Amino acid sequence: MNGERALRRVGDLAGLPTSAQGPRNLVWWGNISFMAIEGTGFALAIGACLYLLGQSPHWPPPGDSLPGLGWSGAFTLALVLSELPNLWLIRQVRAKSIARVRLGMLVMTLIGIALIGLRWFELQHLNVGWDHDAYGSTVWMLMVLHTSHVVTELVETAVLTVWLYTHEVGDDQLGDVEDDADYWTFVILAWVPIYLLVYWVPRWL
Amino acid sequence: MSPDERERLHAVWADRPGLLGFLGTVDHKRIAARYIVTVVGLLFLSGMLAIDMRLQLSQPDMRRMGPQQYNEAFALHGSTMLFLISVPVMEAMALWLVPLMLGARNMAFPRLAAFSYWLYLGGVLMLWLPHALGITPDLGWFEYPPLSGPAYSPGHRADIWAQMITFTEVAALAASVNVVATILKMRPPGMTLARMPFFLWAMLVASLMTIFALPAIMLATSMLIADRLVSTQFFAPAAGGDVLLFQHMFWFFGHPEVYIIFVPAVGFVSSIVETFSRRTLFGHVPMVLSILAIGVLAFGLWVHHMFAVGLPRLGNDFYTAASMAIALPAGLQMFCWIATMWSGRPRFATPLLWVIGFIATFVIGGLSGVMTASAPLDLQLTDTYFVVAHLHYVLIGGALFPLFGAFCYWYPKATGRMMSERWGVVAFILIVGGFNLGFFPMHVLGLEGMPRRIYTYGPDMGWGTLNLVATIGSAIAMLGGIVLTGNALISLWRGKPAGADPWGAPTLEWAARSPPPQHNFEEVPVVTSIAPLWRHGDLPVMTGLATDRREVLVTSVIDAVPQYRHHSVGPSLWPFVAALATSGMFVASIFTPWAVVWGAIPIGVALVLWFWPRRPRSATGPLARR
Amino acid sequence: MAGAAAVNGGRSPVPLVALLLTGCSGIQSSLDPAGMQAGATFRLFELMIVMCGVMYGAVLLFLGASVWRVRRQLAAAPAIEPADPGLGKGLWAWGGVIVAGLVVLATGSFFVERALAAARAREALQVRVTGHQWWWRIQYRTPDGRWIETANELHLPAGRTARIELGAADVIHSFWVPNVAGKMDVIPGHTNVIDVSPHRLGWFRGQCAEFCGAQHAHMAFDVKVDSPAAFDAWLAQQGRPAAAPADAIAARGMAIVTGGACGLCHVVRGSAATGRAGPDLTHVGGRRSIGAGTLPMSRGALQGWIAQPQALKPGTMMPAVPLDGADADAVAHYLETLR
Amino acid sequence: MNARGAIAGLALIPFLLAGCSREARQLASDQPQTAPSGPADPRTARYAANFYQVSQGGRYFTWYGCGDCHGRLARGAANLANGSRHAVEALYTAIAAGQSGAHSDYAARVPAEQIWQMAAYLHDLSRHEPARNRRNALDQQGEPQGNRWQGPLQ
Repeated sequence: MNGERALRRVGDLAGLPTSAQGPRNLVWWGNISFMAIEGTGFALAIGACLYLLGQSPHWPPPGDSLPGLGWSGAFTLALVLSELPNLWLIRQVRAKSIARVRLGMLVMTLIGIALIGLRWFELQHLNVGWDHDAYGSTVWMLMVLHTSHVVTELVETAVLTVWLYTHEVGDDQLGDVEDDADYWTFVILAWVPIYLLVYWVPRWL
Repeated sequence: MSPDERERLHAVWADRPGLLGFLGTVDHKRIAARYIVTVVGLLFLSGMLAIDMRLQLSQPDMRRMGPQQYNEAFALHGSTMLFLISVPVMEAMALWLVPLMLGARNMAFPRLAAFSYWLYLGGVLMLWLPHALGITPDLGWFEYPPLSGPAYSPGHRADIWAQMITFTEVAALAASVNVVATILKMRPPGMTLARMPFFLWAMLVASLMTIFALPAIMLATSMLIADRLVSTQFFAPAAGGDVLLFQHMFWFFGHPEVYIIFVPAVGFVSSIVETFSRRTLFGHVPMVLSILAIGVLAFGLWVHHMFAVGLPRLGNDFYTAASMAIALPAGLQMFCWIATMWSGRPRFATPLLWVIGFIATFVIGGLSGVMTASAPLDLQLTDTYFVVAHLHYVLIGGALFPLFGAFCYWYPKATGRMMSERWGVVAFILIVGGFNLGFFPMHVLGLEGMPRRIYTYGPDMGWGTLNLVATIGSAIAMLGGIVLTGNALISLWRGKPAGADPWGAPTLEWAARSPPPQHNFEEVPVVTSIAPLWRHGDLPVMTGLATDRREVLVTSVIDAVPQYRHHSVGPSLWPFVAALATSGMFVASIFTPWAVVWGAIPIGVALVLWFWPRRPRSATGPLARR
Repeated sequence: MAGAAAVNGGRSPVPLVALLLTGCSGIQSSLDPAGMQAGATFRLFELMIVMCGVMYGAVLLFLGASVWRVRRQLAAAPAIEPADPGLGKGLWAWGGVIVAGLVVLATGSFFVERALAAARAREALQVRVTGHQWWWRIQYRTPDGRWIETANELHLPAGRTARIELGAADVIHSFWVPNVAGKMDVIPGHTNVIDVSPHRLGWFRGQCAEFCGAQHAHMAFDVKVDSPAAFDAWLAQQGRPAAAPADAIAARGMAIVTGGACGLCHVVRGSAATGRAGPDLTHVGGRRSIGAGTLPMSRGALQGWIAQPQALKPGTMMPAVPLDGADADAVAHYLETLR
Repeated sequence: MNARGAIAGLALIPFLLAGCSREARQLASDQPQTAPSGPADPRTARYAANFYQVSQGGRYFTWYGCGDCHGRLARGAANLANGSRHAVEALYTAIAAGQSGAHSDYAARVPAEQIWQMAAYLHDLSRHEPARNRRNALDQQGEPQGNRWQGPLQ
């Protein structure tokens, strides 16, 4: 009984499926909401950087050297290219091809590890300390913000990969893989403006 | 549903008994109730701080408190009211009401709801435990650098404040994501967006605003902590930083926050007006448009908190006009509510009294808001008692009065008992009367030059009489608050049994039992009207949700067409553990930056275990168990 | 400003009533303007209070009417989305009234903003004010380009605009003399400028309006609006070094001030006391109050302040200086004679 | 609140208690008027490890122009930052009397409380990271610095 009211049965839901993919899935909306939160965080950090940049006559201030282009270029290239296997992975998820999904996740994990390696060297070549001046602080803020997303994404991918290889895979897990892949795309997209802001805007100014 | 099935359904949704059940519950009603109890306790503490401060100010040159105690009192009062009460209590109301109003069995992400509460509790302890130990933040509810920076705020007081915010904002963001997903994807069949009750619109808008506003404060306080902990230079002008950056980011959050608190209150008022006027809300569409307009406009106004910092005058004119513009949607809402009463048959029970008190009080706050929105006039008003009066009219008159109304309105649903109407009226008169007596004189005090946040003033300033009146008024309002709480507590066992629908209300939550069972509804209600319970005497339902496992119905975003039956996760200790691990990291990060690195590991482990899917071992692939 | 004044005419009685009700002293009140800027904002305030009062009355009237309205027999069943043609029109009309009111207020606000900006163009007296935790350093530029320093007491010539540059030594403060003009924040790393054009002679009071730490409450200053001649005389007098001690007690006081603790933080121009950390004491005896508005000036107050500053203004940077009774009296006497 | 809150709270208490005395900020308490009586002077604890007192000491250090000789980073005549950690009472004596007589009159000129605070500041100095000292100095750049300082608006 629902309270004191008489019920009138007008339909039955038993025939509905018990899972769904993409935007039909409830979890997809949670994932997209967290992207909105973090995207806002990125946008505000970029806004803060632009604000400080606009306040100071020189960016970087005289005496600071520009961040190195080598390792960052390699990182950026690798990151952007990683979208190709990522798109392939999403297609395999839609096709529900378990073996290829497992393989795709393994590849993405390895790519993630490689990217962390590149990022490590990239951070060595920022050529400014975070405590040196506001320019240094801003650069490091943007880098730390993005690196933390790469690390989080890598851990999630790695854990999911291990799980996929050791367990029976159901539709819910395919949904998880898709959310994970979507998130990877988000991490790539977030890097583009940060890369320009950290490495190229100071050179163009 | 057969008795057998019913029993199975109960068993599936029941919590485990004992401590583990307590810690692991994912029942949205239980979680929301914890929020409410915590908030009521904090309201009491925060009110006592207010009374303490009012006594100190009641006459010139009082020596009850020294500057340090007073500064701690207003910092603690403001931070608690804004971060630990106003925003969380609105989330709590959403957590409790949204699934019930949707005819759903639980929130979209039940464990996330539990995590929200535990982390919020961490934030409460983060502020109040150090206070008990004598380490209280003492710089107000917004702590501008450089006063809050490493050089002028030695020690950990400012860190505690900043991390308390991180705690509560993470909790609030998690709750908002939950509410958004639930409202968008778990509406019952037939509840298209056009038929969605206004309250749900309000909660949807408030949650979306939360998602876009709160990252700003988290970023601002994180930068502040970085300045204090690892010597970054964001707010050090001598190293190219800028102290105003903090103010911009704080108010980019701070202004929408006011509406994040107010918009749910608009939802409460609309629900109450509708039920007690015995007609659906007049102007449903304009009302929805008006809160959407508020939601958008609120993000464009933050600079009106900063008129006195010396920004370019052109910007001042723009922000003046934009800030005043928000009076239009708010004014239209007023019209719609009064028009609903005008054209209905109002029954003046306590919830509706609160609405009337709300309108009469909040409009004053709105109009004083128009005054402070004017850049040149604001130069006289900002940082004075005029603003203190304004913000209390807006937050207490505009959000707490509707909340008290909502409390009286949904109390019978939550407890199964009615509150005493007589004592309800007494509390109403004491609170509304005392509040207006206490806070209206502050407008005049501000105009007479009394700045805010001063712990004392000289006898020659001539502010004594009005301050004494303000103190008396606040004490009366506090007394009313105690009557209200006492009424609620006593009614728990002395109140008349309420039945499912004591007010004859139109929305779905009144179709559930009072108090609702853990799974809320046995069958899925079907909605054919904006006022489903007024449309039919009986309730159209759909059967077929599982009774042997936790299942909720997921529908399409616009038209609420059933899409699939979603497995809803059960009780788990991991949200609690994850919140504990997160709290540990936040607390430790005050002392060393390495906490962020090492503290992430237990959090990661807790999250992995939280989300670990339980399925059989693999029979295929290279690692298969053969 | 002209627009706002034209809409509203002269003074409305509303705020005056409030003023009378409370018996406020009015030396620190935005309701009793004594300067061009404060006057312009006050007229805007009057316009606002009248229009907002009317709006509030309208809301209360509508609310009261809907509560007490005699209702015809309505159907017992609740109404779902009834047709409300009359109310629909009312909603539009209400919206129109709000928009019209906001347009008037925004326009008035714009004109006042412009009037405040117009003062910028004029020739002005140059003043620098520095906010310290918890006092004000004040410096005047003389016509011959020197800077003359004083503290916690701002003198302004009537009928002339003073351009005040605001700097912060430590944290954010806010410069506010409500009778003369609105406030302007004093922000480290920024130099804000506020123009004030007082036109009524008399004593007023200013106070820090942005929370700045423990003693935010006692960070006030006196403001004296003088006739231009009196101001020039005052400024010339402020530029002179301190008077030599007139008697033996004052000489003893001077020796303690210059050779003891005082001179490390305070400057008495023309003596060996050259500290820069605290307020300039060269003409302290001529000021109206001490401790940034904490106490009215008197020999007893000076003695108390020197002996027990932390009891009078807990947290102040002024330390307690241990002096015996006779020495304390001598110092107070000496400072009192520094006019 | 509830049982969980209490348990979590209890677990935190010893952790936080250690920090309590360092956080104390007693405005208007009786200020010391005399020099330390020796290593066992009970007032030492009130100053040496207290965040507020150390910070005040740093400000007076700047205000009195100590940086003219010692540098704000204390790398001047006497390289205070890199030295070993001196006892508070030794530092008090050094400030009050001066090693080389440069500030031999400070005992008479600077009130005792401020010497206590500066001694506490110097006591802590070698423990501060240089980056942190620099950050504080940048925040306080506008403050009075010695006799020739004219104000932050130059």
